[in-house]
Amino acid sequence: MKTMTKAFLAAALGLAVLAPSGIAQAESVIRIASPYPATTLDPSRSGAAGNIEVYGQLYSRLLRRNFETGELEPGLAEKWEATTDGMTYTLHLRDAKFSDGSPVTAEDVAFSLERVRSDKESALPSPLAAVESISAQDAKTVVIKMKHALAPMLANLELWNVGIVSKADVDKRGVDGAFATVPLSSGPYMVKEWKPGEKLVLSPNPNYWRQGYPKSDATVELLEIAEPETAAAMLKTGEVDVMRGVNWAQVDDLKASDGIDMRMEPSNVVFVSLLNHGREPFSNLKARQAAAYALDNKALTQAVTNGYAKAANTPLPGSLEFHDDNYPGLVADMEKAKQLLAESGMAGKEVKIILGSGSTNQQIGLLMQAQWEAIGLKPVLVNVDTPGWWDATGKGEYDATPTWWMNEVTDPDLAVRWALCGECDSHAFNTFYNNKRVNELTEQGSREQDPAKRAAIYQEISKIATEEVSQIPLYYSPYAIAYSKHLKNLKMTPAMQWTLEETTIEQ
Amino acid sequence: MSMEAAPIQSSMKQPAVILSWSLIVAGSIVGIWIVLAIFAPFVAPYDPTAIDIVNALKGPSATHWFGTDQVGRDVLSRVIHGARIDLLMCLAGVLPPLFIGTTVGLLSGYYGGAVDTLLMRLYDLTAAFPFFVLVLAIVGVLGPGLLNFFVALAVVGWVTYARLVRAEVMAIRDSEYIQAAQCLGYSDRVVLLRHVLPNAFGPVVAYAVSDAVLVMLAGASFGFLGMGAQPPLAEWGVMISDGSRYIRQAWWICTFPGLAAISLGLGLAFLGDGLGQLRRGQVST
Amino acid sequence: MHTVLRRLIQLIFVLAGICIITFLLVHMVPGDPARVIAGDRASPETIEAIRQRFGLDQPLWQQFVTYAGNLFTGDIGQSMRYKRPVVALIGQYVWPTLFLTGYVICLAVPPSIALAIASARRPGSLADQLIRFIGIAGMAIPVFWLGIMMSRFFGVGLGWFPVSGYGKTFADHLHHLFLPALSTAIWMVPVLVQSLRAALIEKASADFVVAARAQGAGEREIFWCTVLPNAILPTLNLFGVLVAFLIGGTIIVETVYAVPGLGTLMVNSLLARDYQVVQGLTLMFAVTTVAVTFLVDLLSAAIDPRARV
Amino acid sequence: MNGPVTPLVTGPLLDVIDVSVRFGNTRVLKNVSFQIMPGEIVGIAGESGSGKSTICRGAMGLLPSTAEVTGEVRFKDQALLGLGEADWAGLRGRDMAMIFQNPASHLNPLQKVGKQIAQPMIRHLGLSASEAWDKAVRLLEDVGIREPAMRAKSYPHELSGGMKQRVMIAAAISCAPRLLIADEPTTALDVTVQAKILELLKDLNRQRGLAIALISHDLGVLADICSRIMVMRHGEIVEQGEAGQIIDAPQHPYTRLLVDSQPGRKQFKAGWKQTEGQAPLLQVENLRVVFPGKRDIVDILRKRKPTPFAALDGVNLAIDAGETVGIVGESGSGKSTLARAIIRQNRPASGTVKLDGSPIERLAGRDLLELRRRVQMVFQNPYDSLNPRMTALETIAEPIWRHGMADRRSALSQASKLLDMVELPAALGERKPRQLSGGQCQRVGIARALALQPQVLIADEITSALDVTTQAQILELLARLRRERALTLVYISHDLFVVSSFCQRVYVFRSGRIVEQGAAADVLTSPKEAYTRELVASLHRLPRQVRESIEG
Repeated sequence: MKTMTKAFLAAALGLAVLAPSGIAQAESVIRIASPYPATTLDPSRSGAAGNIEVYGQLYSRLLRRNFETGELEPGLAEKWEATTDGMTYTLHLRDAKFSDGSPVTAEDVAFSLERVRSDKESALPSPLAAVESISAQDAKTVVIKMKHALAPMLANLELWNVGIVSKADVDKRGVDGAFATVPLSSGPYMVKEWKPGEKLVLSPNPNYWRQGYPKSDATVELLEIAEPETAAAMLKTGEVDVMRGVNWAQVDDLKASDGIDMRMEPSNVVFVSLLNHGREPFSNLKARQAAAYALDNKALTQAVTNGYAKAANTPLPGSLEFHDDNYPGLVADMEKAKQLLAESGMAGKEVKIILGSGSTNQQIGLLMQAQWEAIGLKPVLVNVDTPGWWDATGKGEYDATPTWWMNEVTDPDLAVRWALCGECDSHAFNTFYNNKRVNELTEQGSREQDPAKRAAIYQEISKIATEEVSQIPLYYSPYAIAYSKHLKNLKMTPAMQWTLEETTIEQ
Repeated sequence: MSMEAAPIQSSMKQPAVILSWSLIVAGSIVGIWIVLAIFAPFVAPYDPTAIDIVNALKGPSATHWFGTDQVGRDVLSRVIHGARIDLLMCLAGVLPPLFIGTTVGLLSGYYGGAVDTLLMRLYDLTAAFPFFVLVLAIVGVLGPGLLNFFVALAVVGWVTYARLVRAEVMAIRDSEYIQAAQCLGYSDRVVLLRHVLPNAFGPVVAYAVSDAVLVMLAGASFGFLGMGAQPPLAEWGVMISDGSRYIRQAWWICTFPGLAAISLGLGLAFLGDGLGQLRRGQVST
Repeated sequence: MHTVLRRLIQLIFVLAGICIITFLLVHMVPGDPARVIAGDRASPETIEAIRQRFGLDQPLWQQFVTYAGNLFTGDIGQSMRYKRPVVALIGQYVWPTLFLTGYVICLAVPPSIALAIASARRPGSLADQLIRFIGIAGMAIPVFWLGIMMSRFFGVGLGWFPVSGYGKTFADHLHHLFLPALSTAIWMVPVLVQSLRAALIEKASADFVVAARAQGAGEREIFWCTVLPNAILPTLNLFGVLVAFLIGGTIIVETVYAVPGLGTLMVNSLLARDYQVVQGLTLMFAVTTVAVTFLVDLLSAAIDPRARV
Repeated sequence: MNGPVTPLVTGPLLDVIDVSVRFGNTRVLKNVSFQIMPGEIVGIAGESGSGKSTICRGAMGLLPSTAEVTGEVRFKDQALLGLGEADWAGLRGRDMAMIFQNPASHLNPLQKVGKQIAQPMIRHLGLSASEAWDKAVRLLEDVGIREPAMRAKSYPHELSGGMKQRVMIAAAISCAPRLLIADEPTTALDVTVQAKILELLKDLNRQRGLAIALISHDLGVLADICSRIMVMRHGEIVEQGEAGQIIDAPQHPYTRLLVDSQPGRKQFKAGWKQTEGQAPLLQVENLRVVFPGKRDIVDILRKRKPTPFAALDGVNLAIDAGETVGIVGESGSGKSTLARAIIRQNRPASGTVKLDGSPIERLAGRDLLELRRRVQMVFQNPYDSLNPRMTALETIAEPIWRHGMADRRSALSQASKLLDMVELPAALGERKPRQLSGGQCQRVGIARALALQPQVLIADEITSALDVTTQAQILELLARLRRERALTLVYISHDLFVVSSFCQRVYVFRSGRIVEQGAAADVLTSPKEAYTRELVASLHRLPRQVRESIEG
């Protein structure tokens, strides 16, 4: 009996070990492991990270940003002109096709933009909020009329959610049908297979308007791998070629690994701690300042990111235009913090710190708790999952929470509207911060066409928000991404787009 | 029937010796953990929640025997303090289901009829619900945290106890000493508590101890999924979960609490096994 | 026939209860699926529009009536997040879980039987003590911890096994799921061994075994034809419970090894508040549990005439 | 008595020479020697623990490996002890076969009985499966099972106890062995069935020349069919000899005790009796107790009525104060249901039970407690009737203080008096049931019932699980107590002998009805109903001539 058991175990082990692993592949594949899942392929419907990354591959925009220079270049629009008052844009389309060979028309463009602008379920209509109307002048010409001039209008037309989809297809299959499995694609790639929550397989779009792109004929697999440890292991064994969302603690190890290119790529990401201005203790300015002075974000950045990120000086992403790198922000000072808290009369108050999942949040939360306890607050940590986090912050049922966000473009307009404007939809990112001056400046900033004046406006906004501690700035985090070395020219842009069409594979 | 039938088979002497030996070892493991838990503040070299960010992720050394975790807390101190929570979890995770289940089993087994039918349908329902899903959902509704985890366990866990007790009670219900008790005019309460329960309780105790192992593992598992104990509490499952993210840089963070969980689990498992054997042995002699 | 009918009626009762409870539980969890669907930056208007579209703005009872009505027509709903029928999602995710379950059974059952026999042959012997010790020890190891350690050691350290996923071909599946299956089997084997061992020892001294011996049956014949069939019954029932548990309980192993199975789908859907998927899955788990129990009962009846009604 | 076959082989078939068996430090057999001649039926008598099963299992090589056996056992001049596994297997079932006490547990529940009978033939005689099956069907017919072809396809649980024992016998004789060892083959069966099985064994002996070693605690059974009897006690043979000699002129005092303890050999002095003309103390009028058939959801949906089972169907009886009344019947006849109805454990469907003229069904509260005090019961199974977690003293004291007749402390002292009254040493009071013998447990049970000083005592088969000698002692105790305590006794038993020797009047139950009633002596000596006659005929009584009239 014993020999039987042994024989069985040996057989099982042998079978399992000998079974061919997935490494030796005949067709070339680029596999990207990301913790962020693709949940919908409809560009107007979601602003979640996993979806943003995909939209860029499936849908071309009117303008595109040069991956190397970062400049705006013609996309589906071959050329364009704007009136001097900035109230009308006329865009001329090139001869481009959808993945099924049907032409991309001005009607498709108008339809796609209109969906983003006015569809009730549009996830992010704000880039087109200043638009009055979009119309197809002829088959190749689109006219956009504005409610008011908007400085970053052209940049907004490069956003991930204004990708062009086929009107005919949506009319034919319905909104759900058109994007459920294999949508018509106007970008470099098209969907080959989608297993929600598991992987999305893309293959090169033969009808892509940029001749010779994608450079490689490899299919692309976007795999959802939630655990960074698992993803790292897969990268090392060659099961994936790219690992998105490397943990800071993994960086050194991956850097030292053969065949792996561990890179820190610039991003529009900022880590902050939200504070709830709607209730005590952080409805009190001095209590907020005390909380901010108590957090030494230089030390925190060093501890959490091993120094790979840069300590933040304002609550807005440091990569935005007009950002003043020299502004000192609030410099940590425990004594001052204690004093401010004592003055605020909020000492001893309970602070509910809610933590979303992920080791970074946990770590920051622990540090916040320790620091604030030291100045005399009573911080309590509560773990929540993502929907729970949105629920709690949206309803203002929290006092502080570490989180991050990313601005899609480098223009600060959207960022300010999202994070600081108290009269915009976001309740200043659920902090319920509401400063009249900031609100006014927000409107001014988006209308002002002169870059120098805009710089002054946005620097003033940053300064007010920082000093009033709308949020506590933590750090500006690059994207930590590890690549297999045989991939060339693959990177992630600050707007979270893969440069897959430029990528080639070297053996 | 004569009483002839039973006598010949009783060759189980040998295991009994080893058994008591394993009982002693198991008992002392559990005992050590209980002592450590009670005196944790005195035994642990550091404050388990004290953050020392400069010394984060340092390996085992003379100052930190089990190393430090991602924010520089002493892993040894956290393992020792974790014993408090994990033992509490065993207790609070076992006793309420035991109480509810025993009551349900007692009533349903003794009275039968409509009470039994109703309770058994409830039993079917709970049993058909996947354990993890139900606990997950309940924790989801009530929010994560130890207390809610216990509530969820009580909602799910009574089932096994109820079935065990019910089966025992059904076997005892018609036995003659219960009939005698009824015939002597004892009230239902007396019959149930004094005559039925003590005799139906044996298997429950043995199961409860092994259930403690399951509860501890479940608690650790839910801590692992972020739904059990909340930070900065030191709980082994949470520590393993946190540590698993650093396993390559700092193997010690998740290895030591894992070993702690295994040792306590082993102690409890052998204790439960030993008690079960002891009980069976008692009955057969 | 009678039994089948009774089972069906019981099943309907259980399922109705499960539908109601799951519905309530899932809808009581704080968090808005619309937020997950629209993403971080969506405006309240957008969120509201999405809620309307999925009928989430209606009172709870009305939502339940709609849900129950759809159930009656055999429609278990559509994923709000993926805009796909729940059935299709289950169809996608069920195979890794089934494969894993089958794999675990293949890895667990033969050694369980072998060990139990080896152990029960001579109760109290060194081999028996050893098997019992390992058995109890096996139960005390946290599966998720074991999973992490094994994936680190065999997967990353030695590189023998992939540390996640499911693979494409059958051989791939075997290779990918070996560690998850093994770590589950390590937990399952002791449970089965304990049960079978106890039953074997008990039945080995049963009266009918003495009778068979008195009729001149050889020890080998007695064991295989008399003791084993009689001892297998309680273990079979336990096995059924375990399999049902496995199908619904692979959550942790699937999370640790990133296996795209039902457990993963469950966790993801719960995290996304994808109500219909969670409800559909729970329902499916419950049906599976009942079905497995029923199957085990049928199998018991095939072995044991007393179980036939 | 019945030794008709002339032995063809000279010399003993089975020769047991000086065999001792020990388990660890306990010796269960001491220097036992005896012989069984071909074609002979030898009885082995003894009480539980006397080693009678051990010696037979030893002869079959069925003792567990922990047993140390010394001495010599020869079967047809072949030394058996020390045989290898294969040799044993070739011998068992082929040359010597065995049947057991409890046929239900000795048949494999998972196999058709036909297959179980066929297996030894396939094994030993090399028959094919179908040949063996055909032969098994014929054997079933031989052992008196009707429709054997159909029955062969049955599983054990579908057969009655008697049929199961017949199946076991069929399997045992299938290979035509020379020796059959029958270990208490009829103990678990009803008397009428018991008689038929013994008849079958006798026939087998006569027709096939099968030597039988019959083990029984019942001397009556042995005396009936054995030519020789050995009496065992504490692992030793205290006496062996011709059946007649053992019964009529026992030499050893233990044998004498055994013979004297046989039920019915001792006539007990009638209890006290109330003067005529008074209303009966306990009356049962037209009592019907019905157990509902099982009904589940499906039945309810189909509006299918459950088929109720009437355990008692129109029973009338009246018991005067001071009388001892016997209730006799086989298992399932409803006698226990009656007892349970009297103590209000079963609700009657119709009819009533009256105590002192007032119906007990509606009693509640204090009145019910009063009833509990007046009517008590002693149960059948000595171990099962005591709470295993309570000491004897606690058990006896509990009713006293619970009924508020004394506080807990004086209840304990009263309990120790009761212990004394049932002739138990005070030291046993601190023991729990499993540390007591069956007879001692039964005495505790009696003491507990008497603790409330009841008027009516119901004794439900209280001696059926005990050895004969113990049984006789318990009966004597009960006879004394009914006098001293002025008890009215309802004595329930399957044993007509006991009932007739102990009771004044007897009711004979069958299928929930009373088929005959009358004075005890009359029912036993001149039964009127066919069923009673059958019952009486199936009793194995010892020859009357040696009966002494001991008056208790």
